[in-house]
Amino acid sequence: MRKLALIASIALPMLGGTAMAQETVKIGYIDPLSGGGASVGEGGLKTFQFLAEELNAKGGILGKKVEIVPLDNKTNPQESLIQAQKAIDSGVRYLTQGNGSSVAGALTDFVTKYNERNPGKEVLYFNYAAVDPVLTNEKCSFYHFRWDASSDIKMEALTNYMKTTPSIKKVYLINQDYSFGQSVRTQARAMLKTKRADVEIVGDELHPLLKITDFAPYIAKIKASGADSVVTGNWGQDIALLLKAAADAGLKVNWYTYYAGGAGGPTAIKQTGLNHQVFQITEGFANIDHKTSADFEKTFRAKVNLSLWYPRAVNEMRMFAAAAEKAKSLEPVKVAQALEDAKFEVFNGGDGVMRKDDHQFFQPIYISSFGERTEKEPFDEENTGWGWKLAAKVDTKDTMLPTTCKMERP
Amino acid sequence: MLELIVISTLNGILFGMLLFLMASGLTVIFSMLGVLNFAHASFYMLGAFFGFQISRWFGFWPALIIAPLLAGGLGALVERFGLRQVHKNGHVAELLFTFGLAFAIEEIVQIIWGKSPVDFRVPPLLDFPAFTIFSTNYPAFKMFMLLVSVIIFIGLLLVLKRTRIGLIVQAALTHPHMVGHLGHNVGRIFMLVFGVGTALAAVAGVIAGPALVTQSNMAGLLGPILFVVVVVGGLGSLPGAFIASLLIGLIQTFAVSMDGSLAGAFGPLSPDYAATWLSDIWNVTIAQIAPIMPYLLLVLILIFRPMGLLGTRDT
Amino acid sequence: MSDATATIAPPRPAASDRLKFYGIWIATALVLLVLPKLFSSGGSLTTFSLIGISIIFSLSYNILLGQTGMLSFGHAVYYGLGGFLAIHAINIIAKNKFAIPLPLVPLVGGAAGLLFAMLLGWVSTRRSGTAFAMISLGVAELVASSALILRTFFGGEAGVSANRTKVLRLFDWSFGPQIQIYYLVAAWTLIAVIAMYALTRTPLGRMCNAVRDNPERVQFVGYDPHIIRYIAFCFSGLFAGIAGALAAINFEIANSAYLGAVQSGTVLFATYIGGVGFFIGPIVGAIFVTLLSLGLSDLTQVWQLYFGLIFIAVVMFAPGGITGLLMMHRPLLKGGTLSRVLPSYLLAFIPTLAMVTGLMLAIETIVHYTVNPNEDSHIKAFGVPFDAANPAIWAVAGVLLIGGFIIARKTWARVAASWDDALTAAREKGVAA
Amino acid sequence: MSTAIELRGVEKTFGITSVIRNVNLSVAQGERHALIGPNGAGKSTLFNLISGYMKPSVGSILLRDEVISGLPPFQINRRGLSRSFQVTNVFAKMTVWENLRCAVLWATGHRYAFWKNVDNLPEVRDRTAQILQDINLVSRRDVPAGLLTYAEQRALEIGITIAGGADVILLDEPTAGMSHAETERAVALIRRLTEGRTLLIVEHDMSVVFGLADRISVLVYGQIIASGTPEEIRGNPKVKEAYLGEEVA
Repeated sequence: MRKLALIASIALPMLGGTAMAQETVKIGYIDPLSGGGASVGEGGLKTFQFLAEELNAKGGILGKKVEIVPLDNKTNPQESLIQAQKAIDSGVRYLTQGNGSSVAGALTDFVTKYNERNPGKEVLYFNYAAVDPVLTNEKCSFYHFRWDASSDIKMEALTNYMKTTPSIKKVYLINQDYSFGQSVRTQARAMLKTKRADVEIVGDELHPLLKITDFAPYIAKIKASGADSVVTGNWGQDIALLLKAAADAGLKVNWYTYYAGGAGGPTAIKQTGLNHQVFQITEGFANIDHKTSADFEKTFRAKVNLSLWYPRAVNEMRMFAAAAEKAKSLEPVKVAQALEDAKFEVFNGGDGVMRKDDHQFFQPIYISSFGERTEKEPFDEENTGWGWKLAAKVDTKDTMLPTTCKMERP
Repeated sequence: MLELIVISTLNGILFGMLLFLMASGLTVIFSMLGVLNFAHASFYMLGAFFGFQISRWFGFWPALIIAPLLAGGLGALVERFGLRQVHKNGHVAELLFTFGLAFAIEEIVQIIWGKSPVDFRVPPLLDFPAFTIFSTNYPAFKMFMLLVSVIIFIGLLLVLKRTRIGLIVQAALTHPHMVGHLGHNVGRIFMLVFGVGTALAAVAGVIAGPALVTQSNMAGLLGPILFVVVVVGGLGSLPGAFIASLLIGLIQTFAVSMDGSLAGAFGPLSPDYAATWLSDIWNVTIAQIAPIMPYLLLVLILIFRPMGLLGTRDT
Repeated sequence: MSDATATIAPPRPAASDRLKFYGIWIATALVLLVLPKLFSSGGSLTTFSLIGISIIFSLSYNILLGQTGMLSFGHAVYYGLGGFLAIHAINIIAKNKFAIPLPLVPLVGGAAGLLFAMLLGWVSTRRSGTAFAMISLGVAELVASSALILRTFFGGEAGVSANRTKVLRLFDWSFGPQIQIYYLVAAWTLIAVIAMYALTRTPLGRMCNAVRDNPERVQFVGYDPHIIRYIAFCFSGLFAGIAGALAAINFEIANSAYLGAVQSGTVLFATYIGGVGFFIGPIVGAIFVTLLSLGLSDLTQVWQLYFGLIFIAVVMFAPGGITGLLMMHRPLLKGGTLSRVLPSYLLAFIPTLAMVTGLMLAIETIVHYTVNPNEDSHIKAFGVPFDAANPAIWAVAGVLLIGGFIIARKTWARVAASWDDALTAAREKGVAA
Repeated sequence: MSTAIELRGVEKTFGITSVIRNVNLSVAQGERHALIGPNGAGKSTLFNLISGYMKPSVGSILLRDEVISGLPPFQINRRGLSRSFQVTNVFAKMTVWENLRCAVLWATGHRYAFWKNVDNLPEVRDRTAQILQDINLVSRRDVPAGLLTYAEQRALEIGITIAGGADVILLDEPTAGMSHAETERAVALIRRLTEGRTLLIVEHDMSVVFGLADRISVLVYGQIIASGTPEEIRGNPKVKEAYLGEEVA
């Protein structure tokens, strides 16, 4: 035990310094930077660092430099909380995170409780990618803001698109067996029922998360069902392997996905040769005909050597700066109040609004397909030569969903 | 329905044979050295990544030969300079050594090839549908996988029955205590067996890499199932491993194709229980629990046949 | 007690020994009490709390590995189930306003760990050795996968959260601030450590050691090794459950990561690196590994690789773990010959350090080229900046690594020789005395 | 005199090899009975069958008229039969004291107790101290068993065997590998410790056998070819032919 004190005295200084007078705005970036999810986390980190540099080039926020503090959460909720505590100790008042709804849930909880217990030292949590609807419904918090469209919003947009696409007749749902996959599946069922009652749902599959190495049996089932479209929320290897198995078996359907554009996804699609059969639902992509975002994409790719995965991160950082300027303060509570109902011209063009009721950002949603490019699609993905092509745009007003959030405000 | 059965059977046998390719090496190593190589699945992964890298440089066919040789050579080195050093500290230390090794290999693979899947493709020569049953294509590469597995299976049998080393290995399988009496070249035999065993796993990796996914978590995904195979088959029993491999391959693929649930069988649960854990059990389909089937099988086997299907000895 | 016994049996501890024994516990308690006064930041309190939890968990694991010789790859199952039950307990207590204060909640976790260990342990402890290890792995996979299926209880991916301040308050302690959680964890750690130490001094504890050393012979002195393993397993589950409950209280959330392979692997690492041969070993290991896993990821991107290499090095060269290495010096210290090995240590330290530095430099340089090939080559690892593109750095890494190894090998031989010398001398002195 | 151990038509086969063939043997209460025979005759297998380490393929084994064949070793031990091993089989990492104490715990009724301090059990201390003195290892009390000399380990082996207070003792070649002087000490030890108990001993050293045993059985190729007093065995032509040869004559 005496040893403990000794070790602690050596080790603790590196675990957290003291909060000093702030010359910079520190944003704690909590995402996996090692282990299985690191490639995604690193990509996000580079995006935020690029955006911070962009802000600093214009003089920072309220004259203060923006600094991104990378914190490795190893995709583990407990670790995220430790890292959040560590960040707060070192003077961070703004946290941003995106990978994993379980992490997001834990962080919202933590931030809310921390702020309750430490009035005057509030911390805000900017969520750029966790799409679990509960975060802006049952579990909504005044200190949590989400820039990505929740999975329900995406489904609302997708079904609005399906409403106008009569060729879709038989739909097969295949999703990962966890909260997100479940919500995709139930929403798809509910929304299709009201919007396109004639569409037949010929299959509804849940498979274990990230455990399947061969999707051939599932493909056999899809084939047997006679589906013409498949809706899936799969991400990571689950989407890559699913598409691969489909191509192997010669399955000819259209794929409506949430995350086919994620890291490794384009490579996998190109490999399968599913030309313009795979669709994704996003708040933006590289080949939108919009001058400023296309220019941004070009510089970003030249600098970071990645395509911009998170247009919403651009929205997040720019709106944060705007809100701080508007509030003339970097006090989190004031920034939060300034963010509420803030209107914003989003990165890819179009109107966006941070709804006060639930702190969910609403923006135009795009449906695009992946395949061979024409001159209208200048950008490819992951050096495959293929790129995303616009299939449909769903306007902001058509994505508005009601919320059950009853927000407690300070 | 028939379509599903045929396809599932084919897929199940294929997966089973792949498992057996690895389980056979694992079993032989266990019988000879008395250590269960926790890093066995990591050599499967190394095989896939070596295969990927070599097929980039020289094409798939050279990779099919060179990658297992490389991985097997690495395996032999691990035995010579790692395991043998640890041996004096007992079996637990040996098992822990291979556990640490599995951890380190995964990290190294992540450092070299990254964490996302690499683009390891089926060679163009085999990139066509072998046949079409009920309008479902069956890829030629999968038939090739099956073929390779069967050839190696037969080759293994021949080596075991016809060669001196094979006879020693067989003796070790039935009488593990006799291994100690092999004489002065025991070290070289251990190295050889470990090398060949890991090379077999690497072969599985090279042929599974393009068909499934080549990613740094592939070892972690397959490893536990592999251990279920050897425990269910009976530790140290080669025929047991064979039966267990096929059994688990078939169970997993067939379970996926079944939609049955308790709710389907006995009607929906009364709404009173809708929000309790009972409803989770009630509504879960067989397909959903397919991946945990091997572990359920493990528990059942342990209750009714603690030594495994064909196992005869305790450890 | 007969007179003969008094002369033959090991002497009962003298009053001064007993005083010393209790003194250590009291001193520990005092240190725990004072610690937050010295380090009061939220981060260090969290760190201490995590260390405490990790100590209980590692010690519970050592009941299996170190004391009964059972290698488990799935100990997190009982930790996790303890955590989940504790979270549910907090929610139920808060909802129904039961008169149960938060400090008692770990008992719920312990009961859960015990119950599931009783349930799952009966089958798995039928086999020992390698088979037991594989079974523990299978059971762990089964439980972890089921956690995602039984959504109502486990809360799916998101897990279940609770608010620890909503239960009955004692002495106006809300248990909101981390400092109060620290004291809660510290108290439970002390209780659990004492209980687990006491367990090693019981007939059961002694028979666990016997089963570890020679399960065959145990059968011929009247004991059923299965029962011994089973009871040990149950105790292990009980304490793991307590640790899990404390973790749940600390984080106010329980999710499937609690039950997972990473958690099981970490406790194995901590226990083994600390040393399974001594009671104190897992405590040292828990402190070491917790600090390492919190600190290392700030210093280098590939901390997990270092983690794995450290573990392999311990398995290969120091099977007794850190404690084993330290305890090796006890006979020398007693014999007064410790000074004989120190010069050779110093001699070996320099080339070994050079070798390790070279290895780290090489790893970091390679990592730079494989992971971030397009970035600036001026990188920083372990707080030291250097230019990964500089051939001089490569040369230095190579020279340090290879040169260090060649020289270090010779010095290690010297260490071994002087060690044997010193030990022999110490033994002779012992005989003379 | 009642019988302590009785074997009725016991056979043991491994696959197609039969190692023990129709063995009938009875050892009376309080008798010192030696089992002799050439290497590979099946003596150790017979011990393994009696002590429950293996199950007989055919036949039954009785301990004081109770069938024990098929019971696990610890059940048989609890019924008062204890055995030693030919290859030393102790708890290598534990001290001599702890080794003996482990062997005493069940018999003193402490079983799986986890609520008692093992150092505070007077009867355990008394009994362990007694055995420690009996096997002359008092000076080696705190040495880990793995570090003892061979003869000391053999003595400890016997100590563990008798510590539980079983009244039927099976000793498997207790003097194997010992020097002449060590053997003499060991025999004296065995004689003293098995006073009033039933002893079944496998031994190669004929001076030990004839000096110690009340009765002798000869096992050849898994069969008992003769049973009787030392004199009877000495004079048995079958034994002479099959085993003892000129050595005794």
